[in-house]
Amino acid sequence: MSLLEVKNLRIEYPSRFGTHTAVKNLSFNINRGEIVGVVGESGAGKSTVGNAIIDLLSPPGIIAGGDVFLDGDLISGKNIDQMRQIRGNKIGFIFQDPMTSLNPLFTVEQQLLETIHANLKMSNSEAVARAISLMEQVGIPEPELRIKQYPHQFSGGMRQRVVIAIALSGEPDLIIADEPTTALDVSIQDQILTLIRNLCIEKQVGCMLVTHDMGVVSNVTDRVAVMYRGDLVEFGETAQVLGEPAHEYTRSLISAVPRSDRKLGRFPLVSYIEEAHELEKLDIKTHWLGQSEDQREYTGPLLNVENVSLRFTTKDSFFESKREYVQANKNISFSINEGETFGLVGESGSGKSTVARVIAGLYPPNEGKITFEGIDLTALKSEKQRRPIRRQMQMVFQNPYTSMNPRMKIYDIIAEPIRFHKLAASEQQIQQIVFDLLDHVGLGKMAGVKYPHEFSGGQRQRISIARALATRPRLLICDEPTSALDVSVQAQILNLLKDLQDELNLTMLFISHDLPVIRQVCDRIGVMRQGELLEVSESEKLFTNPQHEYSQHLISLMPEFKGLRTAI
Amino acid sequence: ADITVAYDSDPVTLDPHEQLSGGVLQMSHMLFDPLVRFTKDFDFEARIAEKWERVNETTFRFTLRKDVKFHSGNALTADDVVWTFERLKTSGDFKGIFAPYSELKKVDDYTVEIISSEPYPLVLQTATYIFPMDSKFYSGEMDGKDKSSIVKHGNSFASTNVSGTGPFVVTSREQGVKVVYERFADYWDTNSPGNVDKLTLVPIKENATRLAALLSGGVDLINPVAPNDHKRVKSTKGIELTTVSGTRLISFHMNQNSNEALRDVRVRQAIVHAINNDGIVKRIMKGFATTAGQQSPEGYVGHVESLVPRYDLKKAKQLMKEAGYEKGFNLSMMAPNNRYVNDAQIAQATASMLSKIGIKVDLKTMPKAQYWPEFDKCSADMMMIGWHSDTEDSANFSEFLTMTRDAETGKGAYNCGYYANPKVDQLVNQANAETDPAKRSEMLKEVEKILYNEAAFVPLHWQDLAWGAKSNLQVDPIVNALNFPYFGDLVVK
Amino acid sequence: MFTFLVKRLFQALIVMFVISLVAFAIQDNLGDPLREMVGQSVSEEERQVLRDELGLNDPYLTKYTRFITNAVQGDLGDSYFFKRPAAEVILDKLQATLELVFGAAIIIVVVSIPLGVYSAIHPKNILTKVIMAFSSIGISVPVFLTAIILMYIFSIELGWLPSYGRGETVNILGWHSGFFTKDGLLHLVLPCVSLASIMLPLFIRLVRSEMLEALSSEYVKFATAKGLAMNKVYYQHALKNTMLPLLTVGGVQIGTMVAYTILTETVFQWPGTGFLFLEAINRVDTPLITAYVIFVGLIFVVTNTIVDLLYGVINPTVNITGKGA
Amino acid sequence: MSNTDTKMLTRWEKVKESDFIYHFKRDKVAMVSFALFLAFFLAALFAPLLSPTNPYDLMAIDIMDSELPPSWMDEGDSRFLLGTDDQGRDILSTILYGSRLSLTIGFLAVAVQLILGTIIGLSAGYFGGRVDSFLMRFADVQLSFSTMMVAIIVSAIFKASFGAEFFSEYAVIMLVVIIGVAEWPQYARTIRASVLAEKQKEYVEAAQVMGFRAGRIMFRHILPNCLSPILVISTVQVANAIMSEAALSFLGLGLPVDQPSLGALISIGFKYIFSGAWWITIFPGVVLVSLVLVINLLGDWLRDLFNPKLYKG
Ligand SMILES: Nc1ncnc2c1ncn2[C@@H]1O[C@H](COP(=O)(O)OP(=O)(O)OP(=O)(O)O)[C@@H](O)[C@H]1O
Ligand SMILES: Nc1ncnc2c1ncn2[C@@H]1O[C@H](COP(=O)(O)OP(=O)(O)OP(=O)(O)O)[C@@H](O)[C@H]1O
Ligand SMILES: [Mg+2]
Ligand SMILES: [Mg+2]
Repeated sequence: MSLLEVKNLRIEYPSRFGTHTAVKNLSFNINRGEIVGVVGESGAGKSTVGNAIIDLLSPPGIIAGGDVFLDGDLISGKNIDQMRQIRGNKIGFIFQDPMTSLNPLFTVEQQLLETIHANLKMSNSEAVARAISLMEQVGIPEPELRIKQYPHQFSGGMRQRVVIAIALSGEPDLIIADEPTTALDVSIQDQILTLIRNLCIEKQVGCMLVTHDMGVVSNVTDRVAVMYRGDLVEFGETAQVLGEPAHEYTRSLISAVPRSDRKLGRFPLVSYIEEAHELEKLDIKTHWLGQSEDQREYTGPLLNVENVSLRFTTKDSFFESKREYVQANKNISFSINEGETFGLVGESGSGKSTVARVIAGLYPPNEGKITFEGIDLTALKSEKQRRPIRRQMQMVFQNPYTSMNPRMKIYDIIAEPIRFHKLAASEQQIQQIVFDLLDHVGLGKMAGVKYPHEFSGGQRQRISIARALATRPRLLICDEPTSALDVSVQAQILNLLKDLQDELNLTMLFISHDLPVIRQVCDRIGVMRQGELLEVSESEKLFTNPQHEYSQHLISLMPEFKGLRTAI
Repeated sequence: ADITVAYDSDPVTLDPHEQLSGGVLQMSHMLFDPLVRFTKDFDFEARIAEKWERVNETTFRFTLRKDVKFHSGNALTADDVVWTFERLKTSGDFKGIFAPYSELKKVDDYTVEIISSEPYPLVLQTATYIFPMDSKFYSGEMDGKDKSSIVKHGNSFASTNVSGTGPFVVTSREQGVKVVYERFADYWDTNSPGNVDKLTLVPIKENATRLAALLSGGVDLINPVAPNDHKRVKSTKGIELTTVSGTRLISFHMNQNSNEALRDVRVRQAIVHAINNDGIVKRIMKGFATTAGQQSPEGYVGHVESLVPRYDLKKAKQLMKEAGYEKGFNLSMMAPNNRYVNDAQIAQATASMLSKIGIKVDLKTMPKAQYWPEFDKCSADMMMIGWHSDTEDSANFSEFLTMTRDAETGKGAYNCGYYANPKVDQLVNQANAETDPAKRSEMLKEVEKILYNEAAFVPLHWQDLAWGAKSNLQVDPIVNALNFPYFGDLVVK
Repeated sequence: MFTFLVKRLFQALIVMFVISLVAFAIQDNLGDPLREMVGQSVSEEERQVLRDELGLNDPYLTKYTRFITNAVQGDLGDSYFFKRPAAEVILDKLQATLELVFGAAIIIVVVSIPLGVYSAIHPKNILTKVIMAFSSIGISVPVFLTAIILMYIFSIELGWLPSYGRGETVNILGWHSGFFTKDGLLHLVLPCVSLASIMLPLFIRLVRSEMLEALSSEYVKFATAKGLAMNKVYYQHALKNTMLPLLTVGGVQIGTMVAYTILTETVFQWPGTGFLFLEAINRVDTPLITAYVIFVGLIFVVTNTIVDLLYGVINPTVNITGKGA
Repeated sequence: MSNTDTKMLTRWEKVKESDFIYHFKRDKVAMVSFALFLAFFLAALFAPLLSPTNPYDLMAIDIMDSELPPSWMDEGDSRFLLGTDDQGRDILSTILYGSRLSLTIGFLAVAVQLILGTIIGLSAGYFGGRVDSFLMRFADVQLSFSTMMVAIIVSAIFKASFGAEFFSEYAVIMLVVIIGVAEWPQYARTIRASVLAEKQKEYVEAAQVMGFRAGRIMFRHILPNCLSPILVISTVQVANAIMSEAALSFLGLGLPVDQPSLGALISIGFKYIFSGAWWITIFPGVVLVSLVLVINLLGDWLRDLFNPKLYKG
């Protein structure tokens, strides 16, 4: 008997514009000790399936049909109390969005302990010990110290790891992990996947692992399910599915996996498209996006970061000596030339997002100087002086969801900067631009009438990119812009960015953990660890000949995708 | 017996000379005894003074009781009375009452003579304000301050310490919360039927709360009882309503200075005729007031039986027409809304009645704190004023309300009608020097008639007084129109 | 935090200075204090003399300078009516009010939170509709009516509870408390309930609406997925997030209750500050009013400081000292 | 623009604009509440046409008609359907006329509070630092002066500058200003608290990165997310404002006594509670309660509507 058995599951999201069937007649199973990978198009319904299993579909989602069995026990349709027995204890769940999963008002310790107490019988001191050991297992340094902190004091990757620790803390039989490692660097990712793997082997735990990383799929999963538009198009042994994909979609998906071994000009696109209406090829040259009015006179590097340091106060006190700090950036210096893509990689929590935020002007640095086109940003006195530069410099946040106003519709979210900066002549033109942008990130016009929470993780990320492009920036700061995207959509987006770069000399700061992607898009790369910039080098040079010890370590851990090579 | 009494306010001080107000007088009658006091029908009853007689036009002799003890244990003698009189003459509030007198003379230890500079008829009336104080107790210094001084603002010895001759002593006092009175063991009046050992006075401001306290048994006696609640009190078993016709006159002044139309006697008469004060008494006062056609209530020397209210709308309209105001005119009116019983409602009703003869009234009502400054300025064309004669005498009304305003003599100080009639002034002045009651009465009646005919002001009614009490309290014998019940004589069954 | 408090203390002084300035300026519009001190037959001259004595005829600046010099030495003037230092009178009455407010606050907290949470969790339930309907009625029924109805039922008809005053109090270190005697407690019931009744609907609604927001958040979903007991999810995870606006509104309301429980205190003849204030206005007891207003300023500064502090404690992402990240 | 595009636009616009109507049409409670509200509103607006008598016309009232019970009761008079008040005014007419005043004052005063409170609260929360300290201490000063004191101040200022006539003529406006000015701190503090929490969220940072002006970020981004406590307080405040008006009028700082508003009518009625003339307070009371109930229901509905995460079916 399999641990989890899903039969003919059908899930619908009714709305005033009609019912959206997110999952159609889906059946699959997971055995004990097995990791089942779930891959597929962004928005295919992967997260929805996971949520449905523990009966936590976000409203208005409903299970319109089908059954879910856990250990042979029918669990769909159980009441709240019965479900509570299952949640945490039988099924550990990792939501796709780790940033919002943690309650901002409780310390990490409180959130861990309550889970342990709710699911396991143990004394408080045992629970504390367990919590700390879990933190350690998911690779959080100084767990005794960190555990007392609040979620907002953690980096994106660290929060994700906390969520994983919490999900594992109840010793569940089944782990449902929805893209659990998107914000993690390869070494931590490796550590976590190994942890899960070991649990599966030692404790006969089953695991459903949703991911877009084909490398991960090929390395850790036993079986893989491929989803496309709410359907399971293929389900079987990993080697089998990846090696000899039966379905057209799978094949084209695999072909889109970015290569880690050498740099290509553009990303291969997915050739499998069910409905024809998708993308008419956008001609950037003639499109609004390609017509920037920005005139360039300055000849030095577009962006210059000099000796930037920043520390966060984690404990404030009247006395200088009692204050505690986290040094997030130490003496960081680099510059980016116009038209260049600069990559930042490095350990989770090493300060990458902080650098991005400092450049975007969200955090004033403690020390150092940032110049944009020769203008010293740190010396600007008022928001007014800064405003013209704001438009030229955009940022895609690491967490697309929280960076969107929950009360605004997508259309308004994207249209607002265009309107505000008066970048279009008429409301009609704005509308056209918004629709084009939505189209080009693969969402379609009707996405405009929805609110952010109605989208899947990857869809949100794409909205975020569309919004950033809407100001026609010259410098685009991307903090893990494609972490939640399946390879096909990722390719599409990255190609769009590349086109813009070719046409407009768009400059990018690109933060990612996905080394193959980094290799494909970046001209130069900086490697960070513990707040320091360890080395900066030409991208090919870094991959072929890393200088710093840590860089070498990182490169060596890059998960190889062992799919079928012939498809390319 | 132990009883709790709820009033709408508590005495502001324990010094009987600090303020001339109902609350202080109520307190005075419990802690002190006057030389004489009013009976229910405005007669006089012996208290500290055993006997009295008029010696001549200007001299009046009082013989004091010999067995009277102060709370301090000191015995009362003529010296105390003289001391008290001297102190009264220095009291801002009381000196007006004693202005006619030049001296209070000790004849012997138990006899005093009060001497007026002119012949003065109202000696006994004023004697009700002489509450002998314990001169020994109040003499000397405390904390460097004279114990006898009268201080209006700030603390004084007399405002917190008492030694009187009254039936009660104060055992505890928390201002605004409660005062506890206990029976004075050595009270001289051993004939008094009163059997209250301990009386707790609590102020309860809100009418409804006071009533609720009585209904729920929390208190034994309340005053005042709002007219709206009379029915409820009467119909409740075990609770009795006691009413007494009062002597506080509620009236409107018609300002001849600010509104030209009001100078015309026909207009004034029209207004008086237009106002259905019977209706007001019946509907708004629920019958707990006596409709007035003049200043003096029944029992007062100036009261004229025939001067009855004269509501007559037809006549009023006729008069307006005669005066050339057929189309009416505009008039401003002001009234307090927390001073007299149902004051704002009365003003409203009046305004509506006036509109029926074409007078458009712009009415403004306000709390008394704001009203008095307006009244001092006589800001509106018609202003409401209630008056209670301190001497229970007709002349007092005229002195303050209808005599010609005169800053020097202080006459007509509250005359916001600016009504002026030399005849009235003369008659009142004469009456105040006339010691023959019959002649005096004639003069004052004459005054009332003139005022009536000239429609000098708009008389509305005299407010009644009402007490609600548990039936085991025999309230009726101790209450009077003056609103200071003689609690010393209260019998609780 | 120390710096924060020092800063607040300094601000409080400024606040009270401004208040005293304004309070002093409006005094003349409150009416004539003399009227309440003298009988009706006292002449205008006499009154003028008294006015001079009291310094009422001095120009504004003279009066104000005199006041502020004394105030700096801790003397806010004597109440005309109580003939005692105004500050002392206020502190005296404050005890009664604080007990009343404390009682009401307990009722509010104990009732509004469970009801608000319940109605947020079961938005479609009949009971929820009843609660919401009741709270709407509660909002629009004036205290006065509530108080009288309560009084009517519980003291007149049933005779269970006393209808006015504070009852017996015991002196604990100078604090006259009604919380330690049966009589005192009985006297507290009706005033507390009716005072609570004005605020309750607001709080129930606030808890409910904030709770609804919190319940739709991801962390509540995750907390559920962790297998926590639902009560824990509601009463800890969601509720803590609803506390923020609640705390703020609560702070202002408590301040207002301490300052202006006029109606409740009047109806129940509760010897507290609200009643005191109303009486002071009626009697035009200007020194008392000025002292009172300054004092109320202090109450608001203090409660708001506490609220801001607590706010910082509950919400770690907010930095109360106002320093940047 | 091509033809298809313009067609798109209209459809798009329709879809976008009708959200409000769409949800409204599907919510019976909202519709009934709105209908009732509209009824109140129209009744108040057309009071002179609807009411049997003009209660503000002193000519038309007679003290001898006072305190008559509703017409169906024993002593009732057929002229006065719901009875009369202490002055002999027809209760029904007075309710209609009084609602007019009360509604105007209630809504406008709350609007003033809301606007002041929102601007001040948003600025304090968003800018923080000195601006925050200044505005919040200003709020403390304001709180120290009860509505009554504010009324005294405002009326003194206006009397001094425009004369007493002006005051009584523009009493309604004065009341709106007074009640509005007196109670904004409640909003300001609540909004500030919400802003402090919202400000930390990434969407605000995102808006900053977009280069939006502070005003835009405050009003368009942060404010909608602070809406739920604002709506709750507002619905409560309308009732409060209506009763405050009555209290102020009693102090002589509001409407003239002979033009009772709904609140004043209820307050008058209190005096008659023990005497049995319940209709003076109960009928206007019922009107006020149902009005507030309706406002609350609409407020709840709006709050839910503005929260896109709540599924509205
Ligand atoms: N609350 C919601 N309301 C309406 N539609 C929703 C809601 N949540 C998800 N959807 C829709 O359901 C579909 C499936 O979403 P789901 O989150 O399961 O995708 P996914 O496969 O996890 O995608 P991703 O890889 O991008 O996370 C998407 O098209 C999404 O727009
Ligand atoms: N607001 C904050 N308060 C305190 N510490 C913070 C705060 N924000 C970030 N940090 C700390 O600063 C360090 C760097 O964080 P940052 O978000 O820049 O990491 P990162 O490189 O982006 O990591 P990841 O890849 O996991 O997103 C981390 O140790 C984090 O805990
Ligand atoms: Mg997903
Ligand atoms: Mg990061």
